[in-house]
Amino acid sequence: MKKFIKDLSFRFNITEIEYQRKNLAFVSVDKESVMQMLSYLRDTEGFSHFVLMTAVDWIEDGIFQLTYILNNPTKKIDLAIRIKILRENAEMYSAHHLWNQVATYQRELKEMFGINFPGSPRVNESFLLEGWDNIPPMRRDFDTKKYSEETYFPRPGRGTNDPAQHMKIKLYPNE
Amino acid sequence: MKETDIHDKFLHEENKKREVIAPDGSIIEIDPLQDYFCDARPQINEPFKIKVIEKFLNWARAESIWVLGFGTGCGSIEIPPLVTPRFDAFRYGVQMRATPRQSNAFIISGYLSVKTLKRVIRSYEQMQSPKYVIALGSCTINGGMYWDSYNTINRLDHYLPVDVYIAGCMPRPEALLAGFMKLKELIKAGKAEKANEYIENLDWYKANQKKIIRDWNMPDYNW
Amino acid sequence: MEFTVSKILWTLLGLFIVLNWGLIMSGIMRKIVARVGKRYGIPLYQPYIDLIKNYAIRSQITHGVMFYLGPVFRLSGGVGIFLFLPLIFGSEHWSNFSFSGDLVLILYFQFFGMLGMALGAGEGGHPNSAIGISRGLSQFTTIEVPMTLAVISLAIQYNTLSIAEIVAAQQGGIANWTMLTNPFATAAAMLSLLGAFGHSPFNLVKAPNEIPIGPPTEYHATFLGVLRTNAAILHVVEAALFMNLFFGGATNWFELILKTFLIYFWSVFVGVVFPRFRIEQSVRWFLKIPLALGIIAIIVMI
Amino acid sequence: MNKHWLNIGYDRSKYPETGVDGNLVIDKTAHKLVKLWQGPNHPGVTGNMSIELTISGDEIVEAKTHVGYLHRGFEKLFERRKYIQVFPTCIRLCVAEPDYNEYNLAASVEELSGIEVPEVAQWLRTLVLEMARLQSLLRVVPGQGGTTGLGIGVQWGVYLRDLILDRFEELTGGRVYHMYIIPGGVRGLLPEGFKKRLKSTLKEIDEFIVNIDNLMFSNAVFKKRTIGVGYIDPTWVDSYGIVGPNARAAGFKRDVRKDYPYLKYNELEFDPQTATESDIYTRSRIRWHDLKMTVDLIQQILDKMPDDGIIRAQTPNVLHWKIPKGETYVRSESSRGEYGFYVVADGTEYPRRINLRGPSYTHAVSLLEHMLIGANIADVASIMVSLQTCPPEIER
Amino acid sequence: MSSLKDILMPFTAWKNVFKEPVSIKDPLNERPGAPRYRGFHKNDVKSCIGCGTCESICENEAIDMVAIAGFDAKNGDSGLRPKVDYGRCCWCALCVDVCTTGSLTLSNEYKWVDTDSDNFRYIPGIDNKPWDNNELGWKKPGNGYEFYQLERVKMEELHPEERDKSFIEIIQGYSKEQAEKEADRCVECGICTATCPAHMGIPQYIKAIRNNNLEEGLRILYDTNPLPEICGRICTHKCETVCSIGHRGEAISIRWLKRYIADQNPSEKYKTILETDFIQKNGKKIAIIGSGPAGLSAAHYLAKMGYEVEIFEKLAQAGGMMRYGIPEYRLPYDSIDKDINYILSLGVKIHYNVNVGKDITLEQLGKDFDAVFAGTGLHLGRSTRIEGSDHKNVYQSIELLRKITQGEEIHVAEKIVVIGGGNVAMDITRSLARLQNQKYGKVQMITTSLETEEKMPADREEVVEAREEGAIINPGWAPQKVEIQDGIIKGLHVVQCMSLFDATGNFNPQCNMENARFFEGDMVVESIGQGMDLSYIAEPLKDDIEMGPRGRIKVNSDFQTSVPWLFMGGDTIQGPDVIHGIANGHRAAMGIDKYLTEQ
Repeated sequence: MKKFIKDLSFRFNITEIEYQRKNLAFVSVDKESVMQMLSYLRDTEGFSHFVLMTAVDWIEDGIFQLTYILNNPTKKIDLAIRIKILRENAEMYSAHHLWNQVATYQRELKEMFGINFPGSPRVNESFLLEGWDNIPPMRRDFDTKKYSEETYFPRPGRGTNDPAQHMKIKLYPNE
Repeated sequence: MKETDIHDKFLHEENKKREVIAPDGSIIEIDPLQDYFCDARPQINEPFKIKVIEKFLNWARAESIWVLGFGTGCGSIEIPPLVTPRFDAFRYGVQMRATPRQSNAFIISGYLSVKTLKRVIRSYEQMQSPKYVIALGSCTINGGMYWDSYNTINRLDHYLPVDVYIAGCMPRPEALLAGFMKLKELIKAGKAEKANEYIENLDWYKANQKKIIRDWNMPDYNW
Repeated sequence: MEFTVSKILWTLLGLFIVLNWGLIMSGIMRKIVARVGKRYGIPLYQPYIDLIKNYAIRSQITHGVMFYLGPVFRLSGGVGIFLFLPLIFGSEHWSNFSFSGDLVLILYFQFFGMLGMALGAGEGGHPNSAIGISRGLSQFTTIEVPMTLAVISLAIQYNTLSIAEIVAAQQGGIANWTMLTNPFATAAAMLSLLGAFGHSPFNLVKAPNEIPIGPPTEYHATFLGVLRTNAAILHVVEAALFMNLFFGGATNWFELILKTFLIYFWSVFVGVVFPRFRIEQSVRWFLKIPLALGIIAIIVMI
Repeated sequence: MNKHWLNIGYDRSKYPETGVDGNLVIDKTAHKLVKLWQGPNHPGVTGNMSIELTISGDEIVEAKTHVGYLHRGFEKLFERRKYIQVFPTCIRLCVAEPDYNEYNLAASVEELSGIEVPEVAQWLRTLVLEMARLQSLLRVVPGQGGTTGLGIGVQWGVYLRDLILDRFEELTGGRVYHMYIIPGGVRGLLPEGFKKRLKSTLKEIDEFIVNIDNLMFSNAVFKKRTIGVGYIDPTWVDSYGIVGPNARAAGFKRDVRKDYPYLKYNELEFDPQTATESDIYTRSRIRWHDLKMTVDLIQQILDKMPDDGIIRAQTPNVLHWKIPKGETYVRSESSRGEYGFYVVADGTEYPRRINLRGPSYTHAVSLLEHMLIGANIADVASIMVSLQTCPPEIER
Repeated sequence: MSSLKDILMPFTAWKNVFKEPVSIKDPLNERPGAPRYRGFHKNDVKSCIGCGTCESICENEAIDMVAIAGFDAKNGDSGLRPKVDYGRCCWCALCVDVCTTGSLTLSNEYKWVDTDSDNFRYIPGIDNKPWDNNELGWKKPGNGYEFYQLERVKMEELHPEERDKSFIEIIQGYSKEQAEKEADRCVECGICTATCPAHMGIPQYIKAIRNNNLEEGLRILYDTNPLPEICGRICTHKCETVCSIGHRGEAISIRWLKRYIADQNPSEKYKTILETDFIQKNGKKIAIIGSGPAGLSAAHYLAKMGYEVEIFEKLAQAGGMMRYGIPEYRLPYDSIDKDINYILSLGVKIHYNVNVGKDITLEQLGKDFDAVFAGTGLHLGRSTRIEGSDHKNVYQSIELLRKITQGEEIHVAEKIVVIGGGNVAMDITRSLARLQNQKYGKVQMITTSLETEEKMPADREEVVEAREEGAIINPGWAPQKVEIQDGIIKGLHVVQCMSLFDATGNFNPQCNMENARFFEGDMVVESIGQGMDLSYIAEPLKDDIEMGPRGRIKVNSDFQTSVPWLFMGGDTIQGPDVIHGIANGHRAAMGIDKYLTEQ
């Protein structure tokens, strides 16, 4: 695994390497080289199984982290590739031509995070939601609890007490 | 934005008013939402005037509950045990039907996402009265697990009239059977008239439904 | 054939008995099927309650005139068969309006209901209804072919198109039954019977999984009540028809009940343990084995 | 494909035509095609999802999977729940086999925070996961018959599944949602007499395995309906991300339990079956073999596991359990195939992101859409069930 | 493709038709949930303390803590009880697993059908439900399954052999890891806050430790307690007696955690952390009599509010009983100095060796200052007044302790008998034991008390440690007579004490005269409580001051006496202990502020 990643870092500009397990490593690369790397890994290194791709919102840094996890079924190792893209007008190259299911992932990411994948099939069709006109829900600045309370008629009659506060009121209200 | 505007925003192309050329060359203006659906405002269906007969009919309704086979949420996993050997709900006159037209009980099996709610409303309106709604689990009562989710409703009774609630997450088949027993009791006592309640308060229900279903795309009442 | 008041009353009484027997029989069958599935199943009287319930639905939606007429056609199909079918051999009261050419009329009535249904279901506007009925018609057509061949074989054998005469010819012990005297025709007909009763493997028309639930998708309340009434009648009279044609008819009600039950049970017996064919598979199947048997039956008779 | 003299019009002039890119050219304005929706209210659809079919006659020319009817925004909800609060929530990700969610969450949390799970807890986890597979297969194997109208097998299967659920109830306190595999360990030892009762249930299942073989797998009509239908080309396996029994039926021996052994699978003997026919029948048959294998595995587990011990490693106070910053991907083999959790922890009490990789995500959307083209509408339900899709894990 | 076998085999399914169906005959009544089933909630409201941990773990906010008639808030019980909303509950039973007292369980009942959705809410244990008496259902699993550590992180202590000769501090204090681990046990219920006389923000500062934010922790400490170093060592930690974790395990060592915060913050940074570098003076002057905990506390808060504060201390060093009453091995003088120096750094002036009443009258102070706070404490020893207790070798513990602190030579006999069962008795026992050890190389101490072992007011660990250091603690005996032969004490006659209080609750010891013992000793120390010296309150003023029951001065809730400018607090009013003094001082400071602002 380590040797393989070392070899890989000669070919591609890998900035960070983390070995999570002996058969799982996380590498960070830049946005430009990712497509090249994906197709290299798939075609040459035998990472033929595309496990998943998803995004993580690091809102405090203003970036989205895209993670592609690839699996090599013969060597039984996993490689996760992390790319950081800017949160504003987030856009990423589409990888739907490499694996067929990627288009679905990208459709979901477009809907849930607002990351655009130009050229991906049906990417603008809504996937899970219907009639959504708020900010994409998986972004961290979307407050689901607030939205739920405003939209879905919270049931009245609920109310709670904090034990410490309640005891203060009951036992030593003036102190 | 006003709510009607929101609904207009999501109106599908095929549901917009348009002009079509008929085979004979004449131009016909069509409004699909009006023309393609049965959207007459429903009428209240009074019980039979003669008490004895109504009582008899209610007995028949109670002993023959046809449930719409629409698994809306997790609770639908407990429907197969219910209709298979272990619990065998057939013994109690409970049967599953595949089409809303022939069903008269609707099991809302747990949480309803907004997208499903739209289909549930349509299915419910296609059912013929007297019809009953059984709400399964916490989610229908006060949101349950998904009380803070942006895509699931919290209180079913704001969108559909509910006859029987069953507590549980998820309720076991026995609890479901107990729910059916309760429903039977209500029907036999003539108290399961929620379908008429829905029609009486149609405007309130519609306002609630339209508040959250932005992609409305159907007439107000669609049979 | 005389139309007297008493005759009509006797016929209506017969219809009533047939209806009740049909309902009870379907209850029994469902209980038996439930047993194969290791459960108790419905109460025996459940079909009655369902029927009452359906008639007790308060609201109804109609999609047009044909939608109304569909169930009526279907019912008249069932009742039509009943009217011209002699139920009990040798009984004056229970031979209904059978006449010398009743077999042909009955074959026609078998199709009549289906056609009516097609019109009604089509107007229902539900795509599942439309697809279902188109499948139903194509399957039914192929069911009719071996059936008709068997009937022709019988006509050749007994030289008649009157059911009563066919029954008469079979009297005097099992050895005289068509079942033994013309086994090929019986086999062809019994196989086509599987399709006629709409149990698997030939129930794709109304299959809940593939196409819920076919023609009656839009039918509810009274419409459905009528359809179910018809189904109860139809099951008995179809079975009675086969009983008359192949199993020596019945000389009393008990015999009728036993034989119709067994004949109906045959389709249940097969249906429970087989999944359903796709429509083109079932069409192909009917055009293979039963058709061949039917042709053989005719050849043998000639 | 079987050519048949009665297959009238089999070679009919193709409508629609094939375009240059190999896809069908569909002229939707021609009014020759019918739109047919399967679902969400449809008994032939697994769970609550729908397929928008464009049909020409009985043949499907285009299929679009519509999901989202069960979308609850789980991944958003996880962000505002502490790790221990994620535990009851994540179970609902898939109702058919909730235990894999529990295990994956627990395993990833343990991996990120470096907690060793006690021995007996590992055995109990293995047992629960296999029981979960068993109950799921008991629904799915006869369920394949159910889609074609063979309801009897479903009745038997669901009954036996109920017996397994009874055992679950005894062991975990829950019938469907067990909430048993908690980060750190499990929530209870085997109750008195549990092994005996489970073994007698397994005996009944052994009998069922034979019965279902007689009823379904040696059933002429079932064979006719399923053999050669719903073919998955082996080349699709990687390009569509096919895993589990679906991949095994296409000749790829992929089983997480063997490839990336977790828990106690190293100490158990089993051999996942593969085949090459890759049609509905084969996939169903592979699941039937899995069923047999699972029964055997549970027997082995019961014989090998210790009876007593510490069931949960001491974790930090769960009310404010901070997981160190890090990322991991943990997978396990559910009855549908590789089931994985991608967990990102940012050093606080709340997870940054928990992403589920469910096998249905690829099976029921891109693969199903591809497979349905050219299929008969009557086979849609069979094909979908043969992929063993579970909508909630697509939509989360 | 399809052989005859394929057509015939399926028919084998028909064999079932002759078998009895497997359905449950009466699923509605025949099927109770499994013994472990997670059904509806039950709560043993008597043992529930309303800590709200169930509420805080519930991911669905299904539990509300509501006040219940008949369950009033009291020490260690918030009076709240959980109310469960079954429109939210998901039956995960995490609330049961986390419950601190184990009062919350689930029944194995699972059927609840209702037509009204508002009914699905009830208070388990209060609202009657059919499943209240179900024995079965989910309970806390055993076998090492706990959501939080029930055992304390062990505090490093000196071994008895190391400590019993010297006065160096016994308790070592927590390391960072230990403190964080101990702080991790807290469930943040806040039950302790009400019990703490100073109502310290205990969960908050424990949280600060967990977050490794000790500066924040110090700020929280100083909100209510200006003597954290001292309190962190010798506080009577009433909070720990009500700790919710203590119901099933060992209470959180709140005191040690407090000490950890105080220890870890260097004194030179205090002013920066607490933002007291610059205090706006308001020009008003307050006199404080006595530099004990009450006086220092009042001085701190008043100084922080901008008052000129001057303390008048009778002895040579500040600290009062903390310095002169508590042995150094428990409370090193460095720690006292650290706290006091910070308070002095706020601009508080202190006049040592000034005896109010002799060197300056109280009335004079009242005239010179805008208000006076007196926290004079209990510095008079009490005598048993038994026969022989007037002998010169019968000592008062409080005086001995003072002398030890002051470095005076005291008489240490070879065999000593101590009368008393409180902390002071333990202090003097252990101090004398050390001195004996230094002088004779062995310990021969007998400490006896009226109270039996279980009822001894001294802290448990004090008793244990005293025994470890060689002292014999023999409680449950009533002293009768000091045996004196030839002017030399021979020992103490005691009889067995049966009970201390009579039926009405008055102090009225009953003894079993049959069972008598004799404790040998050359010296007797009495440690049965202290008295106050109010002689400094001179005549004209004395008449104005209203007295309360048991010879104590009456104060209002602001610790203001009937003389408006005179505030009193500390052991003379409440106590005796440090934390009450601190609380009094804080309260009085706010009272003084209120009094002066309203004027």
